[in-house]
Amino acid sequence: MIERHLSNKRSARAEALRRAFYRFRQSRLSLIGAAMVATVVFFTLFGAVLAPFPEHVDGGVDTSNRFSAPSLAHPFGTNELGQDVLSLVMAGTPVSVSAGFAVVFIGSVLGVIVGALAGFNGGWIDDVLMRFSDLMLTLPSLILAMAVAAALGPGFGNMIIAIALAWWPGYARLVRGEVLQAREEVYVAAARAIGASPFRVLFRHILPNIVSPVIVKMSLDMGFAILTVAALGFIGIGVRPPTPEWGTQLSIARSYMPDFWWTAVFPGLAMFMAVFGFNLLGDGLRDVLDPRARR
Amino acid sequence: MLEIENVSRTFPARRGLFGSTGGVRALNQVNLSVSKGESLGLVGESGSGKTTLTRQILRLDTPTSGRILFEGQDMAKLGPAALRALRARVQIVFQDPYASLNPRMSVHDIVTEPMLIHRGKLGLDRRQRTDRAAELLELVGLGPQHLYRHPHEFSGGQRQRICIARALAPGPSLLLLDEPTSALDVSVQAQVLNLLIDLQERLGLTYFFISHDLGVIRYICDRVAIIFQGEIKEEGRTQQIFDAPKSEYARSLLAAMPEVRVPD
Amino acid sequence: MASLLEIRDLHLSMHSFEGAAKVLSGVTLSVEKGQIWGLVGETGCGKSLTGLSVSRLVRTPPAEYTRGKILLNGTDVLTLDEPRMRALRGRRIGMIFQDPTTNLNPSFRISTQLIDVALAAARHDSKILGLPATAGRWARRQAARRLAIDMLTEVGIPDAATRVDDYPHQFSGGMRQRVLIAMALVGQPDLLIADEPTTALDVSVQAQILDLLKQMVTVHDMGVVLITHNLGVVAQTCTHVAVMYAGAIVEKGPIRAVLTDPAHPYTKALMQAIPRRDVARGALQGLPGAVPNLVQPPAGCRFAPRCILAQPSCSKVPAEHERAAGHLVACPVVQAAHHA
Amino acid sequence: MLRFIFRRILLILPVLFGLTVIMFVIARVLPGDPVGLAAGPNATREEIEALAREFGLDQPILGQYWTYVSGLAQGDFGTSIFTRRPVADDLAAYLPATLELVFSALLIAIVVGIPAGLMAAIWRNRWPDYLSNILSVAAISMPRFFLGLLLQLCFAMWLMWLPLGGRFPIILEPPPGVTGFYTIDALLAGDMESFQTACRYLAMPAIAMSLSPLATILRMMRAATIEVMQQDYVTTARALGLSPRLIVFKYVLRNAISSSLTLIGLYFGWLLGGTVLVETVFDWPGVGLYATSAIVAQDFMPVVSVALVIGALFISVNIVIDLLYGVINPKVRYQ
Amino acid sequence: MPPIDLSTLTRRSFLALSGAGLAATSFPQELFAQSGRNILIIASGQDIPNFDPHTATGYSASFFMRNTYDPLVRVSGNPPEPVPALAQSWDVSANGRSYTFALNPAAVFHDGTPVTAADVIYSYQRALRLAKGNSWMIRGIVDPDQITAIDDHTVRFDLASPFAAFLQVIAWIFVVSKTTAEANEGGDDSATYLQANVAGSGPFTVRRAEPGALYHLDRAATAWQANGGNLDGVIWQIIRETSTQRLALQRGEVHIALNLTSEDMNSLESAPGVMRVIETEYRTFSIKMNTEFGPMADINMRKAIAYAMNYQGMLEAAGYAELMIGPLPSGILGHNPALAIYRTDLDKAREHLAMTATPEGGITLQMVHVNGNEQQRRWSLILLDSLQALNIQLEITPMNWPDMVAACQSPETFPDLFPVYQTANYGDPDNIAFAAYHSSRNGGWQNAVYNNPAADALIEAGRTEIDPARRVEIYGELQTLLVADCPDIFGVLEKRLLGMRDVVQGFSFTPVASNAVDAWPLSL
Repeated sequence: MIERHLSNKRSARAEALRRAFYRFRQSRLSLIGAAMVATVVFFTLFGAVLAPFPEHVDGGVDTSNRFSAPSLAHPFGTNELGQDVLSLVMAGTPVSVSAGFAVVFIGSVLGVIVGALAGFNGGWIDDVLMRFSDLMLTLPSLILAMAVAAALGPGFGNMIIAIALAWWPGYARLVRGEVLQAREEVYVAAARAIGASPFRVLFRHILPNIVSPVIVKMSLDMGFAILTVAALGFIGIGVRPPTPEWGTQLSIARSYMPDFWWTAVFPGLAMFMAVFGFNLLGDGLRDVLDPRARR
Repeated sequence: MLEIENVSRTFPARRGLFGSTGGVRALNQVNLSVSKGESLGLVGESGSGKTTLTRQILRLDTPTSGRILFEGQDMAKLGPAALRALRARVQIVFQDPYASLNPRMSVHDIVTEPMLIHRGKLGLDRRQRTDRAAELLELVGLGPQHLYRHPHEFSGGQRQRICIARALAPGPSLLLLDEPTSALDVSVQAQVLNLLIDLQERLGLTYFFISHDLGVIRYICDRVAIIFQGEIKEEGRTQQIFDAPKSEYARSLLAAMPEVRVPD
Repeated sequence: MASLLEIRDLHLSMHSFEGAAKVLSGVTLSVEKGQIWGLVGETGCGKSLTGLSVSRLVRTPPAEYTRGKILLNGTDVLTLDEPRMRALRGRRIGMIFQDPTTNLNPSFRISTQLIDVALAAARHDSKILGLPATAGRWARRQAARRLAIDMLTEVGIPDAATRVDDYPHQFSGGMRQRVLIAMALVGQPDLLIADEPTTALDVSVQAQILDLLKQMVTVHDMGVVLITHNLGVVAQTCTHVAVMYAGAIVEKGPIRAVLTDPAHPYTKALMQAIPRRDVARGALQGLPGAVPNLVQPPAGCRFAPRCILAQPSCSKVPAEHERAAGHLVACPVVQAAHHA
Repeated sequence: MLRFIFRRILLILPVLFGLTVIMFVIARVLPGDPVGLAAGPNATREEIEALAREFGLDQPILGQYWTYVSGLAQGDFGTSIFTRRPVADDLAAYLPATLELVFSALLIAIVVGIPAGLMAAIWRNRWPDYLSNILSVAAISMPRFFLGLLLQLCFAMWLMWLPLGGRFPIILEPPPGVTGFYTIDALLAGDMESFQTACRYLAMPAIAMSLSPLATILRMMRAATIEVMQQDYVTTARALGLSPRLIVFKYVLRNAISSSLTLIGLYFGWLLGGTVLVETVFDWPGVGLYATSAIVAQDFMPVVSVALVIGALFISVNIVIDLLYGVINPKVRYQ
Repeated sequence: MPPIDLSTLTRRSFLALSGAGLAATSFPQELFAQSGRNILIIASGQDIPNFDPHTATGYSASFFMRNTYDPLVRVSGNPPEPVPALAQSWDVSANGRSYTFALNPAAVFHDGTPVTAADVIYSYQRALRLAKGNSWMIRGIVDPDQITAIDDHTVRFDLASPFAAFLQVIAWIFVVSKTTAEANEGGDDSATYLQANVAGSGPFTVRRAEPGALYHLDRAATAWQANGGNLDGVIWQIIRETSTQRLALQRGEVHIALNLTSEDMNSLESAPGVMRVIETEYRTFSIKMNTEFGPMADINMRKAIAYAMNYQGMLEAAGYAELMIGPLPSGILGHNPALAIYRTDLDKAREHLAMTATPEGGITLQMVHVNGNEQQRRWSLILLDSLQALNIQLEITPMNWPDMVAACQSPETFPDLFPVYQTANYGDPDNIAFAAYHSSRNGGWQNAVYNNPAADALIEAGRTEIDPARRVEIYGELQTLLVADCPDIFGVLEKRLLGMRDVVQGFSFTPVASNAVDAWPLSL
């Protein structure tokens, strides 16, 4: 009997997956987004390895070959130190993507904890936590991130901390709202009526049902996190050299426009394409996971 | 079995952004008692306090004054452990079968959850719980083939059966039925009502049945209480109230009841 | 003279990713002035779509009318273009929907909404405002406002002259449904389609609204199609009833005839499922099985799979037969029994 | 209504208080040596200590905070250690520039975004909708600074149609200051030439900033319109013979705009906080640049003050939005 | 790719513009014509946050002071020589300790009052009292109590010891109006007043100040100086991006661009209407090493790194520059062009590395550089690249300047490698030698840690010696000593790169603070 149950279980899962995939496939744009994200993920994993001039990624220079225009040897040209721009752009992918992901991950974990605590407990805990996150939302996040990043000094980890610090309140608000809403759901009342502990109600009944909007927000936020990482790099408060990072590359290359436009345009395009991909994918995911918000 | 003594519930005034609303007296000195094995119907229109009363009985909310005794115990005085034990004895079926099942959980998880929570009392292991869930599904007219489906794969009537199976899982003696059929079509309603009658006979359950549909109440309940604006207007044997209502409100309510009878 | 409304063999398909669902298949109904037709059936049987089809409010696509006609005063509305259709809506056909809280625009005063409907109707028939067609804009507005107040008074809104400038949320549910009735009647329609107008209301308010509807039919000399799932409401209000199952009318006729002598097995099952006064505890009869999948409906009688009387002859599309004057039943088995 | 406004304004105070605390804490976390920098490379230790005394930086942190807050209460934003100018003066010089930029960007976003969103909703699932969808996702994905650079590359460097950056030709006197917005001041002075000039300088930065809010407003407007069009009252209006034009432009528009309004309020804050990048690209003399240079110099008074002023502006604009919301949505007004 | 031909582009776009009717107020040339005034526009990346001549620092402030205030003497020419300013002539006593200046009787402040000896004494005393800004140049040399007014227009300085570069440094001590300053004393020695107001006698006054954007100077009505150009005013416009400065120069929106890179200079080579000034200046760039703490305290490690550095790459990345030969800038008094110095030699580098505690490398060194300084970033990367040959990792941290200054306070916080530009404020070897290698400067950014009593002695001897020949000997010894000690990687002498419209006339290059443009002699 158990075996039969299990096969039912599997086929039900597969069916749900098929349905989700069908809905996702409905939108050609989200497929394009998924393909772009797949490319980005590919370069995240292998970008540094596949770079035609890996030594340039590690900070190697070739000062006799500065500012050569795009050619077969250097499809994206070379920069002010003779480094291959294509290699730097490729190797910049893991930096931006992992930084973006770390920001979104830390921000969402913090935000979910705060939002769930606030929404589920209500009362003064809610008041204190939400007033605080409202305050954080009122602060200009980029300036906050800049101030914190400048305070902590340059570096990958510091940059992520600085951005994530300004990132969580959005999740806290979202999660709190969703928790408040879910708390009023009949199935939550039902769970309480069968004697489920608050812990169980929160983790078994409320949180699983608000995962979708959080995942949707995460996928949409990935793009914005990548943008913010690049923005800090652009302002000059980012990673340490020689870490190849798109925003930093763009900020340096800015001085060489318009003559050596390739040094600026390609990192900028890479940034745009990555963010574009994540945003398209996020849109598609929203359609699949959060049909309420379906447009 | 269940005694409701002078229960009142007042919602305090709320200060909103644009001003404040006055306090609302949702329940006013409600007295009711349900004996073992009977079905008490509670009739009222929207906003009359029916749902507030169920929340008091389930201890999802606390009365402002008065007390509720279950099998002689004052529910307000129960500690957390005792309250949990009590939750196994008093179960509820909600109005909207579409909203009262967690969409993320399979039927198996939904039906076994009460057994998991009350495993100390029920003493069922994992396998036994699954088997018991299958039994319960058969009891309510579904089958083990439904165990690993999710709620969205079921029709309204089937969902309400799942809700009933869940309510039965911890072995309750009192079932609160909060308009369990008002979201269903008549043909399905009839099936669910018959299932409820059948279960009552087989399991010796006590029903506290809430509805705005007088026909349904008349069909299923031994006694009826009519609630209006938080107050019990009339209470008595079903037959007696439908034949000779005493209060003005009950009379007007019965008069407005859309009965299927051949027009003159 | 043509009937006020005559629906002939209406077929409607709804396209979705699962395929084309045949949601209406051969609906035939005719409504005269002064009649209140109750259209009953369970969820998904196509009653609302039938009502919306009369006003051509079903989006095409995804919907598609594959066969049939809807004649309003002799004109087939399915052949009309959108502007000409618009001339009928509000003016010839009034509509009321289920939920009075969502059917009024919360952002506008009652007066604005009523006046706009009156002005729209008056564009096609200036007599509605009691003004010559050449009347100025301001005069028309004033007249429309007066008309709005009159209509509100007529549907029983006390102090209509002042309440007309209130917003919807300042009214109770019953009052809002009265406002919606006033709005539907402002263009003096010949036909009123009321789609579950009382489902969201309490029993006592429901009775008042139904009384009002009955009253309006006599005052305004209209035909009404009252869509509901509640046979009690039909019994209380209607002169005629049509019972729908899975996109087709299975039985229809004068209310008395159908209620005293329900012939179709589905009508019978429906009536046996209602906990009436004389039903003993435990004696209700539920209807086993489920509504068929309309993408691939059973050939012939769609009720056959659930029917206790089902016979091989049910595999053909059942034809209607007249059981008594105006009492039509679409069931070959019953027909055979009747004639036998 | 008045009571509501009053209460909302009173509510700003604790928020501002909270903001000062947060910013002060962050400012004090900053390592480094602002005083050492301000004192110059050749300063002796005694001079640095004297300077620290001068700015009260030798006091305990609570004392510093108290000094700052009591100054704020009198409209004194403190003094920049680096420029030694009162921060209030600096803000008065930079804030109008930033606000002019933000309002222009928002204006573009609203004027283009709302009709475009409406159109996309009306032509839902047809090519104008698809086009606007892909363009708006692209616009949201475009880094503002990269867009700014591309605009600069195209219109200032190659085509030379527009100035590279700045706010006004430096050899001309800007129009007499009334509002601090050059465009409005020029109009007030009746100086069309200055107005044109100011617009030319404003064009690229404002467009670079407006793109993302434009796209978001467009999408929001589209979604809201579609949602409103599916409301029961729209069906009723159609069923009673109202013309589509009346339904869309009267009944739908107002309801759809009211749901987009909140977004516009949020975007105002986002734009204000995000001017840094565009100001950097276009050398726009606003608070973003000011804050950046202060952050680099670890001159925390200006940073705290900029954050505070932006926060306060953000709250104020959202109060105004709430009031507008009440005007549009009577339900809110009467509750 | 060939650089874009801007002349044709301009023409084409002009055609497009006139067609579109957009040309109005498009280009500044027209605006200049409109205003009918000769206003020189200088593009610079640096703001002028402080007007006070006795506390302000930075080249932007120097520009401001030079044009709104007067010193006793100015320096001019190449090599720079003292020329009369407020002082129309001066006498030096034989022992080199007493200087007597005769003030120009024509000199007046902007309010019309004449410049007197009392103003000079007040100004020097105030500069030393405040002890900020440029006062370090005369600290310990000028005793505030040993300045005497012989009469209203004669003033005498009695120095504590002879100082060879005295006339060179006093070009940077400006004279404020004593009456105006005292009238606005304000309890802080006029600091608040003078920070935002001018009380000088210079050829220009402030017309408009928009912090962070521009400073507009007008020719003073009282301008008394001789040999002036035709300028009615000068605008110091702040343009942070170098490429923007260059484009503005090409478009004729500015007359002088101060912060151009070598790449900018290359693309300006054939730009019509643009002159390029590429001149050697006493500006050294070197990378300081932490001689007191950490692995760099080992002289062999320092030498290993000095040998490993890719000097050719450094030069290529620098553009218009030459490699330094030893610690002093080439061409300055006493510089030894034949000095034996470090050049890239990996064998020697490994040899020295083998003598350290970590003969196989495998260590990570810390290097900081100024955040946003492009040249320093490039050189850091080149060093990183060079050190890979020694199996040494370099961790580069871009830091904000205040953090870097803070890090200089002790050897423990000072990074292993620290790049420093030193610009000569006066054309004398003492400037670089004292500022960069004297132990009294420890804790400051110019010489955070290096201290060697032998070097100190030589530096002190050099600055108090008047005889040039003897000084050449002393500085020769100092150079040998410093190369042997290897406290720095001696980097490059960057050329001064200025871009200028060809309408600017009367410009002559002086290799000290040439970016603090002296506008008075210029014409348009």
